[in-house]
Amino acid sequence: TPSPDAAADSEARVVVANFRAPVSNWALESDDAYVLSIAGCLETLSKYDQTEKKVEPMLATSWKQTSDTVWDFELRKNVKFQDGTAFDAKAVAASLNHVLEATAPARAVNPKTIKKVEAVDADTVRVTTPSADPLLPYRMASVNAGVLSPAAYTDKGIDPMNHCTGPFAPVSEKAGQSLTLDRNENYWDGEVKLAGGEIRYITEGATRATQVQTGEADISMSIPATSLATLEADDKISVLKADSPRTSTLYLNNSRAPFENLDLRKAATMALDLPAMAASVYEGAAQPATGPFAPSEPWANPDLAVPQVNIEEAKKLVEASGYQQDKPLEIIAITERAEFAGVGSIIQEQFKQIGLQANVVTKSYGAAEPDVLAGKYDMILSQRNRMIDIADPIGFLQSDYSCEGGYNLSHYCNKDYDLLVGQALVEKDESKRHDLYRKAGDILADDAANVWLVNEQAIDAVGAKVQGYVQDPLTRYVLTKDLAKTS
Amino acid sequence: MLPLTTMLRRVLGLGAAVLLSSFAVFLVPFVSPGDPVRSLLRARMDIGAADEATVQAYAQQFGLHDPMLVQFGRWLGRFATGDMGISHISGTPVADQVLPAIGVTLSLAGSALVVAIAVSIVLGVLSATRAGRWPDRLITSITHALIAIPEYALAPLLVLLFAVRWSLLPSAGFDSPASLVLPVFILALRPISFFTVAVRSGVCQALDSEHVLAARARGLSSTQALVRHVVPHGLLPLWTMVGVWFAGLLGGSVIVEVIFAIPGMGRLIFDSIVDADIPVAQGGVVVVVTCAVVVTGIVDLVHKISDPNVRIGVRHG
Amino acid sequence: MTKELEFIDLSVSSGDQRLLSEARGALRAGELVAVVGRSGSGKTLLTKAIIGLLPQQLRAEGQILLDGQRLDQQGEKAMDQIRGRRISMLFQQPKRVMNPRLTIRAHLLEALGAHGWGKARQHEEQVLSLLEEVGLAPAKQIAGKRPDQLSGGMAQRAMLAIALAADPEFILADEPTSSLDSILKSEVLQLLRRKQQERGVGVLFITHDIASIQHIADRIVVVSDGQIVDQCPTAQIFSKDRHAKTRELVEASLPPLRTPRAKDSQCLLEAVDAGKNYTRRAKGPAALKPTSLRLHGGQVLGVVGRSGSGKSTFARLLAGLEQPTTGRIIQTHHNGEATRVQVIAQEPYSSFDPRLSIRTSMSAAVHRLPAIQAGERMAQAMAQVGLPGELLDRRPGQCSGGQLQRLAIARALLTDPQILICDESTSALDSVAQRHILDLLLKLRDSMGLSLVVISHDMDVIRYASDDVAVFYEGELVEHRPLYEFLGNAEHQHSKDLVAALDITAAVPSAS
Amino acid sequence: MVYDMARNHSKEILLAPPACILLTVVILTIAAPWISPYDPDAQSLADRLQGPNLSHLLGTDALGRDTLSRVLHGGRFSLSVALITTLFSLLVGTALGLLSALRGGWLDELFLRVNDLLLALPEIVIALLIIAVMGPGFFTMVLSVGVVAWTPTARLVRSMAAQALSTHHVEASKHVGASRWFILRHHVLPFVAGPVLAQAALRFGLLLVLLGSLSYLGIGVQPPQSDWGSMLAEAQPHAIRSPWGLIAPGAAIFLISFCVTLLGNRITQVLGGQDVLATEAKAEAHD
Ligand SMILES: Nc1ncnc2c1ncn2[C@@H]1O[C@H](COP(=O)(O)OP(=O)(O)OP(=O)(O)O)[C@@H](O)[C@H]1O
Ligand SMILES: Nc1ncnc2c1ncn2[C@@H]1O[C@H](COP(=O)(O)OP(=O)(O)OP(=O)(O)O)[C@@H](O)[C@H]1O
Ligand SMILES: [Mg+2]
Ligand SMILES: [Mg+2]
Repeated sequence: TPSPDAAADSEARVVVANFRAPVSNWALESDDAYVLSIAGCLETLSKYDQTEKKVEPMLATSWKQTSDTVWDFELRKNVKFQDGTAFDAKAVAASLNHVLEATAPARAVNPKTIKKVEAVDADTVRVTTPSADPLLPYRMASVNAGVLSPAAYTDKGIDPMNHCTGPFAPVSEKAGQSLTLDRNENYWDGEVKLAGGEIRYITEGATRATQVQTGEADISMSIPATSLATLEADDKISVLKADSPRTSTLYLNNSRAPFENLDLRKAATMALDLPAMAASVYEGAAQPATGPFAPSEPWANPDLAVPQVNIEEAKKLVEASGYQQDKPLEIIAITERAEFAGVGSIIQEQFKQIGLQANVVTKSYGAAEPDVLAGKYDMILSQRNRMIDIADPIGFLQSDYSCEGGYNLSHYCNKDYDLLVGQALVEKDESKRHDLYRKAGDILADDAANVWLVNEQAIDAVGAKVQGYVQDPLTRYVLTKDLAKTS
Repeated sequence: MLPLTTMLRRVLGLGAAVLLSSFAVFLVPFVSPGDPVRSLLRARMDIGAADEATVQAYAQQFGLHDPMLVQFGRWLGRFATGDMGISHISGTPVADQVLPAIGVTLSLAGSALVVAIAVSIVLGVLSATRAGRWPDRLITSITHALIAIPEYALAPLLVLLFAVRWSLLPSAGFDSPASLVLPVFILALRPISFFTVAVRSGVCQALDSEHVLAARARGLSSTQALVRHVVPHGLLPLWTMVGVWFAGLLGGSVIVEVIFAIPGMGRLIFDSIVDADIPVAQGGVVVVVTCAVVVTGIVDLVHKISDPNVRIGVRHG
Repeated sequence: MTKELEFIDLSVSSGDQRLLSEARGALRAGELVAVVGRSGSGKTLLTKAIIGLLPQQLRAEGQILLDGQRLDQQGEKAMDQIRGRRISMLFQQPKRVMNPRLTIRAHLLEALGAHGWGKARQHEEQVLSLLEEVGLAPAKQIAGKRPDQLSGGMAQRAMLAIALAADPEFILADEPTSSLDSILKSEVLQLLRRKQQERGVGVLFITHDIASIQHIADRIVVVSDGQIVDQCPTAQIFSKDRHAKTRELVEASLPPLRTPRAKDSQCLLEAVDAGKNYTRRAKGPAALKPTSLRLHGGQVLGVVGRSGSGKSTFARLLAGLEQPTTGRIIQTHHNGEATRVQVIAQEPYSSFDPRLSIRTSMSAAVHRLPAIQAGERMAQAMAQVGLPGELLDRRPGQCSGGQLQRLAIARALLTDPQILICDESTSALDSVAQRHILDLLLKLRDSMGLSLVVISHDMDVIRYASDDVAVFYEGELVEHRPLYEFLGNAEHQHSKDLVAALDITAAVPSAS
Repeated sequence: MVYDMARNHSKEILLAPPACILLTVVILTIAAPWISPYDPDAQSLADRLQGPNLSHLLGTDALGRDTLSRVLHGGRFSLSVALITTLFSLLVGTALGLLSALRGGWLDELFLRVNDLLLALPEIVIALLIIAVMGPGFFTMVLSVGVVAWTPTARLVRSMAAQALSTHHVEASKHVGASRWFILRHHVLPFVAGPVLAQAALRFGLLLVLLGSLSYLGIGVQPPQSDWGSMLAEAQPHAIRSPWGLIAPGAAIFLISFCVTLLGNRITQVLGGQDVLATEAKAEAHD
């Protein structure tokens, strides 16, 4: 939100209403790392630049792959931890090893992806992977690979206060409520414009929307679609939207009747009016999906279009499939996402038109998971972040759609697809890799593995006084050195 | 003083209450569908399924796949030494989460009750001294209306007006006194109506009592009689109610805590049960139950000590 | 000039119902005027109207003059200055009219108008001297007690001290002695008389019992049904040609002595060393020490003693409502049948469920019988107590106290009892109703051969009804002998005191 | 007695405005399938979030469903759950309260301790526990609230019955040989019935609000079923644009709860008792 006419106030502090509260005592392998990253405290060796779509240096100035499985990272020299201790290879290795040793390690940084981390000399960190992994720099950009000063690791767990390298140093926390930060006067990347900030943990979406409206918060993250219209009508607030790597999906159980039948899956795709759904339940804060990827992703196939509603054709396909319905199908709508109840009832209505009877049942995700993983369901409405681990869909493509995938909810299996993913796994060249992803995506779309409903958007609302806010759809960076506020 | 046996019974009752309620909470993950360990992991990391090895390792760390009674016995053993255990999500001592939350709830419930007491004394005395006339009828209607208000409809409405429209009060949070105004008001509504009626009937009764007549006869003005004799008596029924309500509010109103983003007890217990972080839920319930039983016990005690009728035991004939 | 409190054409009404009509009278300082009348005749309303504290729903008309000054036209503020300071009140139930949470000192300070912060010190001497004046010693200790820590007599004395505190010119005393036992009653009466004469106070003394005030009142005013029907100097009250209502009251208060009836030789009930200890600990004070006594057919046993002396406990043991902790009660008579014992309680109003018709309440005794038979039994019982059958369809609130007490007796008769225990069954009634009930009981004794146990703290009742007298003192049966022997030569000191108290109030009037 | 008093005053009670409003709403919700203008689940995504207008008297919700029809149908669920829960707690509470007062001893002690426990345990915990076992739904809601809801009734019955039993007139009835049943029927029940009925009315109102809060929190009734509480939850995010979705079910809960309370109060007044809330107050003061 550039508004260059007013001068930034160097004493200003910014309040951010965040959707996440730290729950794991700041363990870096958990999502608490996101809070520290948003707060401008935690930094990583590399950084994924969302606009440039590539990995850039951060705490490491460069890296090189010395063999298939060995990477050396050259550390930046002028960095100090906020507590004044030296930022060196030993500290980095210790920090990363802590995450690797965790009982429940992070998805991007864990013993399966990284074998060991060691200090070669004061400024060089060596990372060894179990097998060839062209994506390692992406992994090191994950917030879970953040670096804290050795003093942060106490017997009582992690103490982030003044132990980061970022532009802001956490100074105090109100349990369950907020984290307060002050400017890091000695920040390695130059002057920090704000005097400090506060990250408020507000898990209720409507409350976050209200807080930015009342001016209690300067930035509210993850505004729910339902509040969008109100905030957009408020001229004191700018609403930022960006494609997020999340697609609301109607998962179809490919492993049992009726959706083991391709015709029926295709009929399901044709029956649903995705634009209407995006406009109503999602209040226009989502784009109708064209396939498994959002169009803005570099590996998305630009030729794919939003499936057209075609009731006649769908009916024919249902007939052709020979499916005789003896009892209504079941659509599980998970309670964690309130909008799915509405989505479910829309789907129910539209399925009716092509002669498929379905009932919506609401369940918590936890209650539904065992049956879904065991393949004992018809349809489930859920949603999944493709790039939460690293800014690359490989993990997602592997776990969610390969025959042996650990999170293959749709129980989809196609040998051609698996072959493509296998190739992508070891492909060092980025553009070739993206081509492979695109082809894999096309197979999924041709097979109508699921009905991809809408690509959700990340929506942040920002007060008028805030300057220099760059929205990160992956919700990693909010308080940055360039963020400023007018008085 | 209460006889020793009564105290003893209370203490035993408290013990049983703590045992039963913590066991009830403990049962939740065993009877609900889904794997509690996965639920714990999901609370730490947003999306996706954890692989089996991680689940096993995590369960191992906290002994979550041990037989149910073994787990409960272990919890009891630690609890007996005053240790409420370790949160399965954060790995930190449960006390570190429960104590701040009970602090928040105590101040929230406490303020709500103080407000309710103050308001209801004024309203109750006003309506009792004008029994049957319009102020009384107005107050009575108000008290009946107050309990019928669904707070989950009123709270968003008030936020809309006071925070969004008029910018008078914060919309959420728990830091400044101003942020307490709306939640305390909402929480106080129902107690206000119950307390007001209790004060009114108490004061009415006191007004009719012979000792107030006698006080007037020895020259006290009606105001003096009201202040010295009527009100102290009329408030007797109030105090027991306050105890009971205080106990009830300690569990916190989840609704108010959710709407106003207050990190109180009700929410902590609710969330930790949903996330299957049972030691936290158990710790919370134990603290709430203990506080509640102790508070009602103290109120009873004070009641028995302060009310001569109860103390000597009213005897007839 | 002597001060005067005068009321002229004083009426009190509730809606359009006149509860007190056009009362007229005067009270001079230094004079003790007794207002007598039956229950509900309007005595209390008269005092409340004078002091201006009628309940809100009642309306007073007429003039009230204090030294010629119209009290009925004073504002509340001015009346606050008059109440307690110039006119004060005494009540029947001292413990009920004191604030149970305040000490006697606090009450006195209030009456002295000194209940502000820090005033307690300055008035301490006044408080103590007042308490000493009414014979409460050690004053210092008593001042610090709360009402429930005092005995009935002490509380009544404290009440008097409170009434006297601001040195009033007039005291309105509403039955201050009727809840006291005979000895206390005479003590308090004499104390009141003494104070009244010493201080020259005018006292309006309300009572239903002429006997108790015949020696101290200067004048007597008779009220009946809201009207003053008679007034005269005390000496003339006994004259035969006074108003019929006056005669009724006089006769009820001063009954003649009866000749005792010979009892049967048959022993119905025997207490053998029966004692009762309510507390679990054996060492605690026993409510009733081991007592032995026999009750014969047709006998009237009068049981007397101060409050807490164990009378009710003894009655409950006899009736089998309580098990003795020591000894036993033999409830069988000679042919082996169990003796049927019934108890009539003190409070007529509380012994019937206010929500139920009398018929339903009564049917408790016969509900196991077929309906027709039950109806017959009830009609028979009603006839025995001399009440019309239509009373059965009323609710307790629609009956007088005397009627209710008869109904309670009728209900007891339904069980065909051999012994009737009347635990203070007449003490809540006015003297006329009291007399009627006692006469009824004695009649039943004669006609049905009932044995009676009459428990009372009122020696007049005992003297009127009993053949034998049993005296309880501190949980112990200290005297048990025929009435005449008891009146003539009682042995125990307490018995002597009782007889002495009787002499003060009940010297048979000379004028008859 | 209560019965004939109630008969004598039934006109007075039934013609009072709260009773009329209540009756109207109840009849409307019962008749919902026949009188509601639309199918409550019929969506019309083109007509979402409308304000009140001629074709949709109370407007439409976020999926274009008719709010009036949904309020009427939702009322069937809300009212019937509240009613069943109230009846359940009335029966159980009265039975246990009477038993506790009549039997006394250890039973009474147990009763008091259970009461203490239920009073102290946050009701949401109990609800969660039961929902965890049974999964959300109609009977879960009844049960999860009913488990605690009987206690105020039981406490009231217990204290009133104990009070009735300790009166002199009951003692007098016992002396002349009244049976237990006679005492229960004539002295205890009539005394208890009025306040308990009035309290039941009040409890109905309170339970309606409480059950709504479960749905509001998402642990009560689950879509596609809906009640007033879940309608409120659905409407809240749209409150600024379309407050009618919030006002309609909120007002319905308030109106019913308020009327029922007033009605309860009316009953006690007719029976010559105190304010309903005062009996509730008394019930709170246990022991
Ligand atoms: N507040 C009131 N409202 C209506 N009637 C009343 C009220 N107080 C007293 N009465 C009626 O007035 C009459 C006189 O009552 P009052 O109390 O003066 O009688 P009393 O002579 O003092 O009787 P007792 O000897 O029983 O005290 C009674 O019939 C009584 O029912
Ligand atoms: N149910 C009981 N529990 C414990 N103590 C009791 C009980 N009933 C009576 N007492 C005690 O036993 C003693 C004798 O009481 P009782 O009622 O027999 O006296 P009373 O002579 O009838 O007195 P009153 O004239 O006041 O009726 C008193 O000290 C009393 O406090
Ligand atoms: Mg009187
Ligand atoms: Mg007695």
